[in-house]
Amino acid sequence: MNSLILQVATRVLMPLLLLFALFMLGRGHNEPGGGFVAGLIVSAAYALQAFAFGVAAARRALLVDPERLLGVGLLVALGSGLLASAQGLPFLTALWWGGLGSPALFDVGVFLVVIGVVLTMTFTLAEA
Amino acid sequence: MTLVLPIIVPLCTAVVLLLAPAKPAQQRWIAFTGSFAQLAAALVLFLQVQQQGYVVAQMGDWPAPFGITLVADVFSSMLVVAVGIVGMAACAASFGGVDPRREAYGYHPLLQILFMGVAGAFLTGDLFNLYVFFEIMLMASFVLMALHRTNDQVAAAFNYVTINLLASAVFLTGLGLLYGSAGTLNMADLAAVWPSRHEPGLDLVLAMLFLTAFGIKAALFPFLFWLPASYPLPPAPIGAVFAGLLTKVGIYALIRVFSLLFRDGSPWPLTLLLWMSIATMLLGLIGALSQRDFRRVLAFNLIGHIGYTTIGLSIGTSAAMAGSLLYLAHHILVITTLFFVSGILLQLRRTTDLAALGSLYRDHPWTGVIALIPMFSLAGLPPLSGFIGKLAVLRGTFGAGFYVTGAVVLVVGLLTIVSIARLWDEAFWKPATKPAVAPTPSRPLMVPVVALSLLIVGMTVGAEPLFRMTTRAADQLLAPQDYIRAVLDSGLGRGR
Amino acid sequence: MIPLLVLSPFVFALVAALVAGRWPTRARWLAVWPALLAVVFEHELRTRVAVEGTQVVSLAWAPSLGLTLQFTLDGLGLLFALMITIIGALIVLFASAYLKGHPHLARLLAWLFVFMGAMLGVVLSDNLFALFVFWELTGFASFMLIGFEHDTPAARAAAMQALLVTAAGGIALLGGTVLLAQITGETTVSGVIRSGIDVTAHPTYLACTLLFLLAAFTKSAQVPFHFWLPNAMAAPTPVSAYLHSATMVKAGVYLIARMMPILGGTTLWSTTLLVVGGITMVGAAWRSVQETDLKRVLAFSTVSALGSLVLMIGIGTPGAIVAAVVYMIAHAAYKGTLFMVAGAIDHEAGTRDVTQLAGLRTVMPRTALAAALAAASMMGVPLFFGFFGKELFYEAEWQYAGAAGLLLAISVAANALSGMAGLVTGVGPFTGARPSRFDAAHEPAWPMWFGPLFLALAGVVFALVPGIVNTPIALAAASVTGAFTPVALVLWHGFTPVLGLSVLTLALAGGLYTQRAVLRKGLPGSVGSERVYVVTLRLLDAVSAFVAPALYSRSLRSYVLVLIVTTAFLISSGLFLGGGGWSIEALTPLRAYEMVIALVICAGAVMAARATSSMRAVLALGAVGYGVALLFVTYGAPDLAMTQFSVETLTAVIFVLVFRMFGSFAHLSSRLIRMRDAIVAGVVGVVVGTLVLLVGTGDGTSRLSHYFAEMSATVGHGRNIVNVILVDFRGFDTMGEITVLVVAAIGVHALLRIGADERGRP
Amino acid sequence: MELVFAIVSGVLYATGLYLMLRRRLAQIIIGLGLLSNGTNILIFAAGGLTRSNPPVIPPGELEPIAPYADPVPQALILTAIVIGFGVLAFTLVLAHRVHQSLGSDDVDDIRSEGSA
Repeated sequence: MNSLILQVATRVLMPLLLLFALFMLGRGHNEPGGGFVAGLIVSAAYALQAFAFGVAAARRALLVDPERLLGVGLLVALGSGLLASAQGLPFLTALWWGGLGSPALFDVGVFLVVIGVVLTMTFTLAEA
Repeated sequence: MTLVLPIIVPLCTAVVLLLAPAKPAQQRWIAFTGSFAQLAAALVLFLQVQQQGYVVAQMGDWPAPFGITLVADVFSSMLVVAVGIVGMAACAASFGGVDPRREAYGYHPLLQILFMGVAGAFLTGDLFNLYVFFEIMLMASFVLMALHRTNDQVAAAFNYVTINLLASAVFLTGLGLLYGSAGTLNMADLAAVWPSRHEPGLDLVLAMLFLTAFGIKAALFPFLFWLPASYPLPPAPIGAVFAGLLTKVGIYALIRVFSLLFRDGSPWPLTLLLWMSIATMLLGLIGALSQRDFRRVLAFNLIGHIGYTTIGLSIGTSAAMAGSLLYLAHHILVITTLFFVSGILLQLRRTTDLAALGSLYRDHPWTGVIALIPMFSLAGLPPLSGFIGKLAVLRGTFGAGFYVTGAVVLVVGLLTIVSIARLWDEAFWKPATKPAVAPTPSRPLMVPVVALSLLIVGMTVGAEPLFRMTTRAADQLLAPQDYIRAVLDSGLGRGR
Repeated sequence: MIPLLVLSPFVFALVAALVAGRWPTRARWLAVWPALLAVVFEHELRTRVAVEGTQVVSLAWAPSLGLTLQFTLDGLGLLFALMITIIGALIVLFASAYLKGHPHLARLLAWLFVFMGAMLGVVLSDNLFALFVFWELTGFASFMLIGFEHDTPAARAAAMQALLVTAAGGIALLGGTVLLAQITGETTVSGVIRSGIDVTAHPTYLACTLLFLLAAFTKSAQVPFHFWLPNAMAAPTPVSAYLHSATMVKAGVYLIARMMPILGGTTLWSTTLLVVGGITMVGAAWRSVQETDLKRVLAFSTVSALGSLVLMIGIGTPGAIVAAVVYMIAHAAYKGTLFMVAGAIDHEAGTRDVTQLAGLRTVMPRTALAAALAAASMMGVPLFFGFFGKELFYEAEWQYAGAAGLLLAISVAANALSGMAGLVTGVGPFTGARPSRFDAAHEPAWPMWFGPLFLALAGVVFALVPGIVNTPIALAAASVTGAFTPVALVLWHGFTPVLGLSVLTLALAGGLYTQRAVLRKGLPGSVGSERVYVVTLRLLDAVSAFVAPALYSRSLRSYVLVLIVTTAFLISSGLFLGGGGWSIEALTPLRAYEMVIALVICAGAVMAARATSSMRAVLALGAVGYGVALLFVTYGAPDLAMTQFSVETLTAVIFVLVFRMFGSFAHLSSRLIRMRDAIVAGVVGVVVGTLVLLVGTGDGTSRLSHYFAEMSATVGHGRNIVNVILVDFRGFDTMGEITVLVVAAIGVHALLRIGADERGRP
Repeated sequence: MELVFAIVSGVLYATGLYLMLRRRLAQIIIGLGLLSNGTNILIFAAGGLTRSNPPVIPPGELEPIAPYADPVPQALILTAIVIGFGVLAFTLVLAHRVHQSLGSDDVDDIRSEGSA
């Protein structure tokens, strides 16, 4: 699959996809979108990278181990819930600071987990 | 806050384990500490429930039928404590050594997530959330079971996964139809609106769907075949956790859903459940007789005794229900302990095949005497906890006039004695053909066995408070109005 | 105080295990404790037991279940307790010498103490469930003791047999006690009697009585459950002497006596006891003379004696009860002696074959004396306590209105055979010329002859000074009959017909003894019930071997099939039995492009089902998934559609990555099977479709949705309600969902990596 | 339209179960995929069908414009889809492992030890 076209296309598409993903993540609370879909888009970008340049290159481009993202994502989601607990409110109670709220943080956690999950699966599968 | 702790403590532990370096010693200590914390949280919750009757919490602070409610009554808090105990035992046993590859690829976090799923299933008051926790628990068990070396183990795991996914599909089908018809997912709310929606036909269909979905998880006849094929295979601590906890989640869900939703409808589902229980008891124990592997004998005994724990629901009197719940508590402890005993056998002889076992009483008399406790407690030998449970079940069945059922309970008790006595004979008495591999059982395996055996003795001595507790649990289950009120009237939450 | 004493042997079991394990030579000192207990019980019997009254002390255990450790001190219980402790002390003494140097002496003694505690519990418990607890414990201790020499298959088989037969009885007892508690609302024997409820009139009386009798008959080795007892002789001799002759086997008799005031007095009761007891008495006596092994001869004669006891309680007159008590005391003394003697002989001469043994009196004089005294008591020679037993027995039968003649005839026959057994075991080995192979034999250490001699002499002393046993006997009988009648045993009461019968018995016994060789070759009298036991177990095993594999080792699809068919059946039963009560409401109008989407989905599904290549199946599945996503779009679910699209794509990618490793889909199953599966699956499809139609015709909005719509923007700070549900209202679900995802990823990673590691290894 | 949904979910259940009764590992998994699509459709239909606005509140409004679709089944199905994906992916890889270790993709070759 190491075709030149794919490689060029990937170089062009990568930043676009990542930006689009951030856009989806950001607007998810008000319009269709959200952490899950955003995570899938990021994953798609890196999966593309893996097809174009090989899994090793994609892993390098990701900067972190996808397996590590599993723990980090869970931690972020869990932490967003525990913030309320720290204030004596029930677990997962939403806290708002202006327009930013812990549900958004929770969505970021989902986003990270999805990236971790999908990339862990695809990278390992592609390497097998 | 205490209510959510038994669920998120293991999740936190799992997260820490995922992020911490994969050094075995460190992972074991983190996991052990986490399980200890979960047990502590469970005990605190248990004491709270003892004082208050019900403990209710609204996740996200949304009021009851809208957000997700966690609720603990005596029954569920008792089971959550069992999760903590089994979890601690399993984590302690891991110090005795885990297959290194399994440990490197997520053994500890998976186990913690399994505990989270089980505890969540016991504590949630929302039917869809129950499905989610089922899936957490199942997924973790799938992976733990699939991380095997030998081919037939991997293959057995595939069968296990397929059957359980079918069960999930059935559950989800029921769930979808239920939401469509009642428009709510909170179990207390469902119970509250139940009488006002007269759809006897649909109710019966739903009852059957839930009976099937939970019956598969509980390994009731005719859905029991996945269990003896899969439980004997994983290493002892995992087997112990599976045997001790997973089927109990199915039983719990059956009891919870049927005590809330289908009480006043057609008696047919409960009659059916009674016959399924009877068939389960008989088939399980008859099946056990011809088994030639220590753990498979246990697996069949496990199945047979599941029947004891479901007849209370189908009879529906306080005494019968209390008896079944008492038996349930006993059964969790005993079957867990026995799977750990099988681990000791594996360590000493590298096998659980009865033909190759023997001489354990001669070579390890104290281990033998300790093993006598869970073995003959399972067999219902007085004064051990199994006898207390059997007596409670019998008084319940006879008391309600279910003489045939009582007779089956008695016969099954006899068959259990046959099966366990043979187990003792083959593994402990018979002269061994092969010499021992290890001179003594390692301490990380002995400690849980001894501790759990002491707990069994404790259940024997403390039969009175235990029975009072299960009676209270049964009375709570049989009078769901209090549960409904506790959930729906608890704290108004935000937005009101 | 008393409960603690009753339970003390359990503690002593631990002491015994430690003491005898560390200092085996001091083990004999353990006998002191039961001896002290005997003194206490003797004292209780003399002082605290009023003529009729009972003292009850209680220790709560699980009163809500009706289970308390509640003890009765009455004549019957205390008499048994005395026998248990006195013989127990002697047996501990005997065993410590008999098994001197045995590596597992400590274990044996420990289990003996467990047994002793259990047995005391049986005879002193007032609470029915506590009685059962101790009852089962005696059986379990017996199991551990018979299997003591567990390297020999015979011992293990015998232990198993004894356990299973008595456990069957135990289960019956449990059923019986629960039923009885059910009928009367009481959980103690005294309470049931006090309640005055006529149990015999209750509809479940028959079941209740049969259960109790079954328990008693198995424990006391009555025909047809007798076979386990002779086989139990595989146990070391002290065990046989203690459990299987003097005490445990009498627990059944005890139970019958105990329950007589409650369950007795009916034709069912007495007829059953008379028939079973009579058959057992005669049959076992006949079998005893055919055996040549000392212990087996004694075992069968024990069975016969137990039959006599059951028979006497069946007669049930006050005289018969007194006779039973006397007979039981005598039997415990002489049979305990003879068993210990058998053990001593085995120990010294190295054989138990009565056709070999002879002339040992010169080398083992004290043992011989004990044996001779015991044999005389067993035969019923005047001046020995056994004589009283037989006399009273005949007397009671003589006065029994029903079938006295028949009873007397079989009793004389059985007693004559038993007398002969006494000669065979107590006299034969010591008389005659001593073969040279026994030259090395000598008197064993004192603990081994002290016990037998003590018991044998007791049989003489009781006979000569009956005054010391009169009151205990009367008290014991009073516990059964409910009324105290003084007992005055006298050695000589003139020439009566009964005396004639005694003489006849003696003469017959002597005569038979001279013909013993002929008798041994005589008709085999075995009753086939052991075959029944064996066949039953084999049958169970066969059923199990047939059933079990079907439960776990069939192919996956057969289980899936069972599951689907059952589920479909159950749901359909719901549909039919539910009796309707639902309606199909107004349908949403149909649109053409939705029809097209639906057609695509259906076509894709059918194509996936029929696909013969994996790629085609994946494509078909993808088409289904995209179709479903389109449906979501048309029904106002953009988030859902978006997720469905992306998940479907991702699934397809993973399928492709994995499926490169699979081959073609050529059909494996036959056309017929495919047809069958298609029909089954089709039925489910129709049922599900019907359900959707029946449920899915509501108005489409629920209470929940209104609340969410109201709260989403104002409190949830989000305008996409679905997303607010996911991250806020039901964020807990999402937390679980991502946990599942993480686990799945760990699983995929681990499976592939472990697989790769394994292939990487040499 | 409910009729069409009924037929679609019925067909998905039927084909899914039919495939789960086959002997090829891959077929069983495809069957699982169809079945989970079937349950999702069933939940969707059972929750009540309305051809209406998405449950999104327009900017500036406080509530969605009626009639809007019930968001609850949508959220449930979303969760179910994602869980189903995780499970399916794992099962697929597990099947691959079974295939590798058995050297066959016929489930009839999977038998518990101790069977004839």
